[in-house]
Amino acid sequence: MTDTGTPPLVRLQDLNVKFVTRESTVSAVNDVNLTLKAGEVLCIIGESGSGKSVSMRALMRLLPERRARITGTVEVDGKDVLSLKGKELSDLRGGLVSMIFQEPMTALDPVYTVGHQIAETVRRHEGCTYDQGMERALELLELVKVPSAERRLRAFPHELSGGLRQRAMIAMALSCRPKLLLADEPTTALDATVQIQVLILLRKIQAEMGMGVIFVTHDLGVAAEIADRVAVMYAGRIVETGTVQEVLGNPKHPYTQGMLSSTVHGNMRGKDIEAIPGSPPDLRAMPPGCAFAPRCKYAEAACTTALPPEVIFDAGRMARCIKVAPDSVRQKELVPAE
Amino acid sequence: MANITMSPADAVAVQGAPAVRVRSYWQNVGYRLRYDYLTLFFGAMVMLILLSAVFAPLLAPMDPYESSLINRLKPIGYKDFILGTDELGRDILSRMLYGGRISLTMGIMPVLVATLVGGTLGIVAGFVGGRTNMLIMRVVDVFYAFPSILLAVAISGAMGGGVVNGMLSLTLVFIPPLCRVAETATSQVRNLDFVEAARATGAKTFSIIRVHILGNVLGPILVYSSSMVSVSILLASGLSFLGLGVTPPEPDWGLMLNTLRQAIYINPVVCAIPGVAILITSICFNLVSDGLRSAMDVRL
Amino acid sequence: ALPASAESVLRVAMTAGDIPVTIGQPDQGFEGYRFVGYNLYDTLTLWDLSQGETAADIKPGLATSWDIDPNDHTRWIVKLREGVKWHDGCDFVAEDVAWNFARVSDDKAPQFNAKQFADIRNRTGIIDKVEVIDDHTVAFITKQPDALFPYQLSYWFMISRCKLTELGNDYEKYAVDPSGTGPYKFASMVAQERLELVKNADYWDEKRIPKHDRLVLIPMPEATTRAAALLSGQVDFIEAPSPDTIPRLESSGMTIVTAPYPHNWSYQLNFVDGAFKDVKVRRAANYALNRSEFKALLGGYMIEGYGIVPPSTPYYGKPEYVYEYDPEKATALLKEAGCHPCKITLAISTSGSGQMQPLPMNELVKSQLDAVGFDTTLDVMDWNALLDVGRPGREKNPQIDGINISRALQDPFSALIRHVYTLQHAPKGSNWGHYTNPEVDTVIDEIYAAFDPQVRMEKLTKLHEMMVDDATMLMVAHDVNPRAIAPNVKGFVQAQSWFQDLTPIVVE
Amino acid sequence: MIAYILRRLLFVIPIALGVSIVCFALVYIAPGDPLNTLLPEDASAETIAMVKKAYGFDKPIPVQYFIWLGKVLTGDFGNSIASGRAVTDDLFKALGNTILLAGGAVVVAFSLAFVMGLVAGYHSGGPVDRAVTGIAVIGVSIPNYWLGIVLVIIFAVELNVLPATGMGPRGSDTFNFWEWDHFRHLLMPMLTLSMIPIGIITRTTRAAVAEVLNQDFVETLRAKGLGEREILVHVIKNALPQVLAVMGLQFGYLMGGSILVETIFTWPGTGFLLNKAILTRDLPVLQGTILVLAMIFVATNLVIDLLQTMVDPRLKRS
Amino acid sequence: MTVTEDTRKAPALSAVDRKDLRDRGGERQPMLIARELKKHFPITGGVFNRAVGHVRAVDGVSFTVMKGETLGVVGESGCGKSTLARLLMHLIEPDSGELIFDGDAVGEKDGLLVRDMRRLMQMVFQDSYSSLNPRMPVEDSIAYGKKVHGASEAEAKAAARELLTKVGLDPNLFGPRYPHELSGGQKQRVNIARALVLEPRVVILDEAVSALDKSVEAQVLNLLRYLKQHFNLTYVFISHDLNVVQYVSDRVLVMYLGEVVEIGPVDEIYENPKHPYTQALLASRLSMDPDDRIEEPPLVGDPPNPINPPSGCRFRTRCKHAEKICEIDRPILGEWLSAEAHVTACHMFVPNSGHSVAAGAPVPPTPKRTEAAMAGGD
Ligand SMILES: Nc1ncnc2c1ncn2[C@@H]1O[C@H](COP(=O)(O)OP(=O)(O)OP(=O)(O)O)[C@@H](O)[C@H]1O
Ligand SMILES: Nc1ncnc2c1ncn2[C@@H]1O[C@H](COP(=O)(O)OP(=O)(O)OP(=O)(O)O)[C@@H](O)[C@H]1O
Ligand SMILES: [Mg+2]
Ligand SMILES: [Mg+2]
Repeated sequence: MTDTGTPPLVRLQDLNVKFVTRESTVSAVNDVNLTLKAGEVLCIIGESGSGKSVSMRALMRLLPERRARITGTVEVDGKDVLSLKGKELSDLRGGLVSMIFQEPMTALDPVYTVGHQIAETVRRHEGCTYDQGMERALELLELVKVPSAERRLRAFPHELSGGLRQRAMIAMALSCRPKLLLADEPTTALDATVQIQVLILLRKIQAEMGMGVIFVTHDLGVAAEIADRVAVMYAGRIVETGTVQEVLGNPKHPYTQGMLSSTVHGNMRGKDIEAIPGSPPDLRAMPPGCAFAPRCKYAEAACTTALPPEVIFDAGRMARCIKVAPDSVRQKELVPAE
Repeated sequence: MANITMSPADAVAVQGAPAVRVRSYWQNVGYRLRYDYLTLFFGAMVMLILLSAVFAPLLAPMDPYESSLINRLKPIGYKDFILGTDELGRDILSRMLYGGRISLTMGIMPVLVATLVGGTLGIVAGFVGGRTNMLIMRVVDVFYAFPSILLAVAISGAMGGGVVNGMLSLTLVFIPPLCRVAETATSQVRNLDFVEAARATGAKTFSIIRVHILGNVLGPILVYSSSMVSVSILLASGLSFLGLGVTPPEPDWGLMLNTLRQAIYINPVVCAIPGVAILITSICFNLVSDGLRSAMDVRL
Repeated sequence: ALPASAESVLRVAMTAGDIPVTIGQPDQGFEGYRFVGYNLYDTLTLWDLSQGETAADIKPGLATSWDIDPNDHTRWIVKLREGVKWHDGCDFVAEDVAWNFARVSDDKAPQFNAKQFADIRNRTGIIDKVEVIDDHTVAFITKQPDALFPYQLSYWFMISRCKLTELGNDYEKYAVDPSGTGPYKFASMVAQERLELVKNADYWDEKRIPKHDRLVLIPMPEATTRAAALLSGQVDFIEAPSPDTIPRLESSGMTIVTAPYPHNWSYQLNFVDGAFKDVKVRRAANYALNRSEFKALLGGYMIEGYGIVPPSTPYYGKPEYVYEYDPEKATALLKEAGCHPCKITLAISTSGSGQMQPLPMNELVKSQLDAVGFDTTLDVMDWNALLDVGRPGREKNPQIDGINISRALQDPFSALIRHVYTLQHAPKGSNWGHYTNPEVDTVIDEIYAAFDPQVRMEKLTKLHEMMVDDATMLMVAHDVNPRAIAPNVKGFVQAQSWFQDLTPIVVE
Repeated sequence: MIAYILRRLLFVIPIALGVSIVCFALVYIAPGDPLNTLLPEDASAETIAMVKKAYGFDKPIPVQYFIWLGKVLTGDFGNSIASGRAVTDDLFKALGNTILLAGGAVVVAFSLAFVMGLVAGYHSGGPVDRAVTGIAVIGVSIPNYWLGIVLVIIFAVELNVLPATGMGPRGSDTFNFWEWDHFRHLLMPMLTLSMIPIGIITRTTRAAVAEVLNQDFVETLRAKGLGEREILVHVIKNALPQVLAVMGLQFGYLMGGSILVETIFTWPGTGFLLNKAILTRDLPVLQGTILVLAMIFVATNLVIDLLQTMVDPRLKRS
Repeated sequence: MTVTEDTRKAPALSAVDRKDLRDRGGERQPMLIARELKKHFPITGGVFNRAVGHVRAVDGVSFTVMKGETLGVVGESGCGKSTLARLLMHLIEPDSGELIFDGDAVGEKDGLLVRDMRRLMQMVFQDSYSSLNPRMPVEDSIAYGKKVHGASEAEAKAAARELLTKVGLDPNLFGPRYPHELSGGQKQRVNIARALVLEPRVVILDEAVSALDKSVEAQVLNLLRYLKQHFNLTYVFISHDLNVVQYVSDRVLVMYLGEVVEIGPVDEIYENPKHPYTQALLASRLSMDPDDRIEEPPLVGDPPNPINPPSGCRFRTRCKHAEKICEIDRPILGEWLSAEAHVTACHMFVPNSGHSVAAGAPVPPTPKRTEAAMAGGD
């Protein structure tokens, strides 16, 4: 994973996040390695509870300090995020890195107007007056194509439709021209027609501003629509990475394959869907081997004894499965017989 | 139409071992309480206080009514009077123990009755809605428009002193807020899909309330009413203090506080005992109620 | 604070919950009479409160003399004091007396006031009419001959006709602008909090011109509060400190003054329905009480009650029965009466004017009675409810055998007659338990007809002895009315009366 | 918004009517005759009947109610049976004194409790939280009249630094909040009275702040890089509606609930008036006082309701 | 509904019999006919809290559901899908319109009682969490419906356990659990079991799979397919996921702002959508091919306020074909009663409607975007 030349915008090295409570310890993120180049869009795909959101929050150190144990390296634009203190950290948040959340309804403060919330961010990072902040907020709302932006500036979140709220959220995230945008399932709560609008908007703005984007989703279609590269997460681990074409076109990990095959599309009428059986493991008691093994149709004894290594094919193309190791003779078995 | 490849048996096979230990909601509450040492401690205190009241006849070293004027207003530890004596030379410890019976009854009974009455009214109002709700809640609103102490004093003052009147007035004071809590909880639960689903099976109103509503609103109602116990103890003692609650020579903490007040210059420590008892009891009930609240506030 | 030299102020904490009304007959019981009535107003006959050795008696007030018409024992000729001026400057004349009578008797008169009427009716009810003979003489025609009539006049306050007429007979206005002939003049009032009076330098009785400039009366019903207020220097003079606070007050240098006075903490008994209709049981109860324990309970601040009136009363006499503590005798009497255990119910109150320490005292009574073979139930109620039991008489509550309402015994009628006279059966009068004894009635009739003070005194003494011997009450204690006074307050003499004279007090 | 206010006002009418009925009825369930204290102990039956008539107590109760209501609507609460003074005068003077006392207690309680609750909620779970929660629990558990007595003993009797009773050297009429000599009288009752609200508001604020801090948008605020102080502003504004509601309730309680404390300190307010009216069964005073206090409570709730609507835009209707 | 005890015994596991003894109206009689269903929720306000407006949640919806078929219902959020489902279940009373169940009018004098109808028609809710009683073991939740209709405790329990097996959950393992001890997919299986315990003929699935992960969604969809054949069910399948609807449905109904804009057999709709809204909706589907991205949003703006819907055609504010006529005239859905019909409520498909592209129009001009469309859903 060594990429010479420009340093990566984001580098995660052996990131581990555990939530410790009296009753149990949840291993939410386990040994995650990831890099993101400037201007690149990375999609993290995974089932619910696979640790996508936790990884994103770890990037901004938004996890509850007292309960979350973060280890490993988190570097954004050369800064070691885990060692930042006070002001440095809050300068990073919203300035260098900003974030869009899944539920814009709950992610916006219900008692302040949308305009205020944007202006406040601008003021925080650019030290301007409130009025200048409001002006900028107006520009931003226009940028994200909010109709009648002037009126919406003074609207409260609950007065906006889901799509508009999410656009306001995006405007807020963009307010200080971040280098890195984190988007945690920003379109999941939206209607199909609105979702595509937002996706296209995000893509356009990303291209214009040259931001790096990490985009979390569990919808392969969304990834196909927006991603440059894809990382697939399962039970707190990244099990496969690659460009979007590679991963969606030629999935290597059995889990990725299962995801693809269980996604419904039109021409499957009357046939059963090839669903992945079972459900994900309990993160409080992780199995020692491959976490996917109990649901994997290729699983064998070796899978459950030790953690499979990261098998690296090219720069940025990885799969964590013993069956895809280049030296493995059993590799062709991976293509299941029709 | 015959290509069913997956039989349900397959699905069972892959569901695997249970992911979590099976615990019911109440077991869960119990589990959380088990580790809440503060609550456990104060719970034990409450038990102790209750038991000492229940077994007062066995525990009390002396007759709480027997006076002896030679021994009036003696300090703590005088002769056999562990906590000293009152203005008639009666043993304070014995009176405190017996007094607990009345004070705690005055604290707990009104809340209990109000929980039953107010809870029922609230659940009915919340579930049935419409006109019934209007009728019940408007009446409740009227009583709610009186600050509780004002209402308690006004009713007690109107009906005259006595334990029964005192309890009656406190009950009336607690019915409206409990009714409101029950109504709010019920109308929240009522809108959840599982109640809709129950209606969709054609179930009758009463059956739905009994099976689906009750179990879900009991928690909040109980938490609220447990927090009312200490309020009730305080109000009851206040009434007795004003001469509206318990009548002498019955030992009651509030009343003892009132009568001992005259002697505060002679023996201030002894005069403080009933006050301290009220304070401690109230604190215990409050903290237990808090513990219960946080134990029951489990997001499932 | 004001400079010390400016004026001397006496601040008094009363036990009342509010300022007594200032429109003539005060409310708040005799405390109202004590602090507002006799300070702002005068009565025709006044109480002589200048000494504390013997029980106070009446003396000339606005009337200088009163004489029964020798030919007509229902006609009293009363000479009025001359040269007396109302606080508003008008002269006091005979017409004022007639006008004041209409005020409390004639509901057609513009100055009539229902509450005042109710308040004084028991005293003035006997008057049939008032005749103005000249500017300073009036005649009272009573409905029956009444030798005790001059005592009744001592409760009836004269208010200013000039002032009330000027105010359009509006008593609400008059209340904050009253005018009397008393030793103090009204200065200001904050309802419920304080009444300020200033000295009337032109008072007709020069000896009683106040020796301080200003009198501040503060209602303070809580005994502990009064003590605290005195200790923290907020007042100079407090009424009725509770016995348990007295040691503390004394240790802080306060003076405690006491004096016996016509007060009786006792139970009126039911002579018709229950066990007390038997004189043996009544005597047994009286023998059962160890009155020295009550004294201990009250820190010594009482007089043991063996009679209806305190022993210093002129007509106390020498009753045959002296109910010294004798439990054996009590038990024996009960057995003799065939009432053992003897179930009785006593109605008591939690508080109330003159009730001293009602709860502990009643509890003590119960325990002593029970010790000799009674089985006592205390029926505890609030003061109002007890009055409600007291007023209609025993018929309404036959299950009650005794009521604990302490009565004022200021004059012979109040002290003796009303409790035992057949004509005073409740609800018409105060004979709650319907005591009837033809001998007693005869003596009372003689008293009413005895216009010779000597004879009257003999008869009264006889009546009192008869009442004690027949155990017409369960007698417990006489209050000594302790008062606590700050060290800088001098000159107060406590009279043996419900009423007190504050005018000689000097505030240093 | 104006329609909303009007509607809320409209809702108050039936409540007010109900309250007036309750107030009026309350004193009639009472045993004992209201005229008892008015009349001498040995008043005769005819005297009683005559006075009853003079006070209008001989009419049927519903008729009495309507007569009373009619007068009340014109601001006439009748005259006190005991003192003969107009109830309106006494009542509103007492109300002024109570407002002074309750207002003082409110200021003390609200500011102290809000700050303590805020700090505790912000550090929920920590030692500060525990300390504050402890104080709050004591505040709600202590019998405040008892505390009042203890304070008097300490500060008035033993230390002799504060007056034990009353409202000033010359009574309430001349009370001057800004003069130390007067203000001293206010201190102890105010402190005593503020204990319960301190406890309750602290607890509410703490819970509300902790709850708001758990909401998603706080994460957004952190993600925007706002400092803790700026976040606090958001948290306060969000917690405010809840806290306001409780504060309103507490203010109402203070107005009507100071019976014990006012009695202890002989503070000439409504509680004192009420206590006396109960003991002497002074019907007009009792009815008037209870009615006015209940109406103040209703009004307070109304104002708080409107305030909440103003703070929380989600509550704004049509 | 007179059904003897015997006939309601569950069909054998393997036998898939299209003949249902409960059938009354015959095989050709539609299972369900909804006619002009309307539900307007009042919006209150003003001083007297009177209704100041109405949310026209369902505004004259008519359709048929054939026996044994799956009718898919699609539409944007807030277009009235759930309201429609609740209307069908009579969980809320319609303001007007009628419902005919297997030939019997529901809730009318001489028709089918609502209570009886509820035995024959059941519903699965979207929110798998709130649709189970959190204080009840799931098997009791399932058994409850049975008990309501008079079964004994043991019978009900047995039925519940049998159904748990049928939805793929081991009754010993899962029966005594509480909802919070189940995953989303498992909970939804329980919900389905609960709906089936009364042996209904029709099941309404309101977004029954929307909240699930893709892999779980696939499991549940398979289960639904299996159950449908096993129990001879008719489904009304509500979803906003067009792919899923295409997968499960025989016919599809498209809703917009409380109205039906298009209805027809699934292949017809997906291959040849007529209504501009249906077209836009279908065009918004994401493809799985990263090289085939959508560059222009097929539809802009949000749906208008349902309190004050646009006059005429409700879609006209966002429609690129909107013309004067669309503002004046409300387009009528055509002959909707037959199973094969593919009809749409759009002026462009009504000959001589006045729309320029309708058959019989003088000159067919090129479609133009209107101002309204640009402004979005203000
Ligand atoms: N604050 C926390 N305390 C304890 N456990 C947590 C906390 N936050 C998350 N987790 C656990 O960490 C795991 C990963 O959660 P995460 O939110 O990252 O999942 P996700 O992939 O984002 O899922 P979704 O698609 O549902 O958003 C979950 O099992 C979750 O229960
Ligand atoms: N009880 C109600 N009172 C008032 N309005 C309601 C009520 N229920 C639904 N609505 C409104 O009716 C409209 C349709 O709601 P409905 O829930 O049927 O939509 P939906 O299509 O199911 O949406 P979603 O896809 O979000 O579930 C919405 O505008 C909603 O706000
Ligand atoms: Mg997530
Ligand atoms: Mg819906």
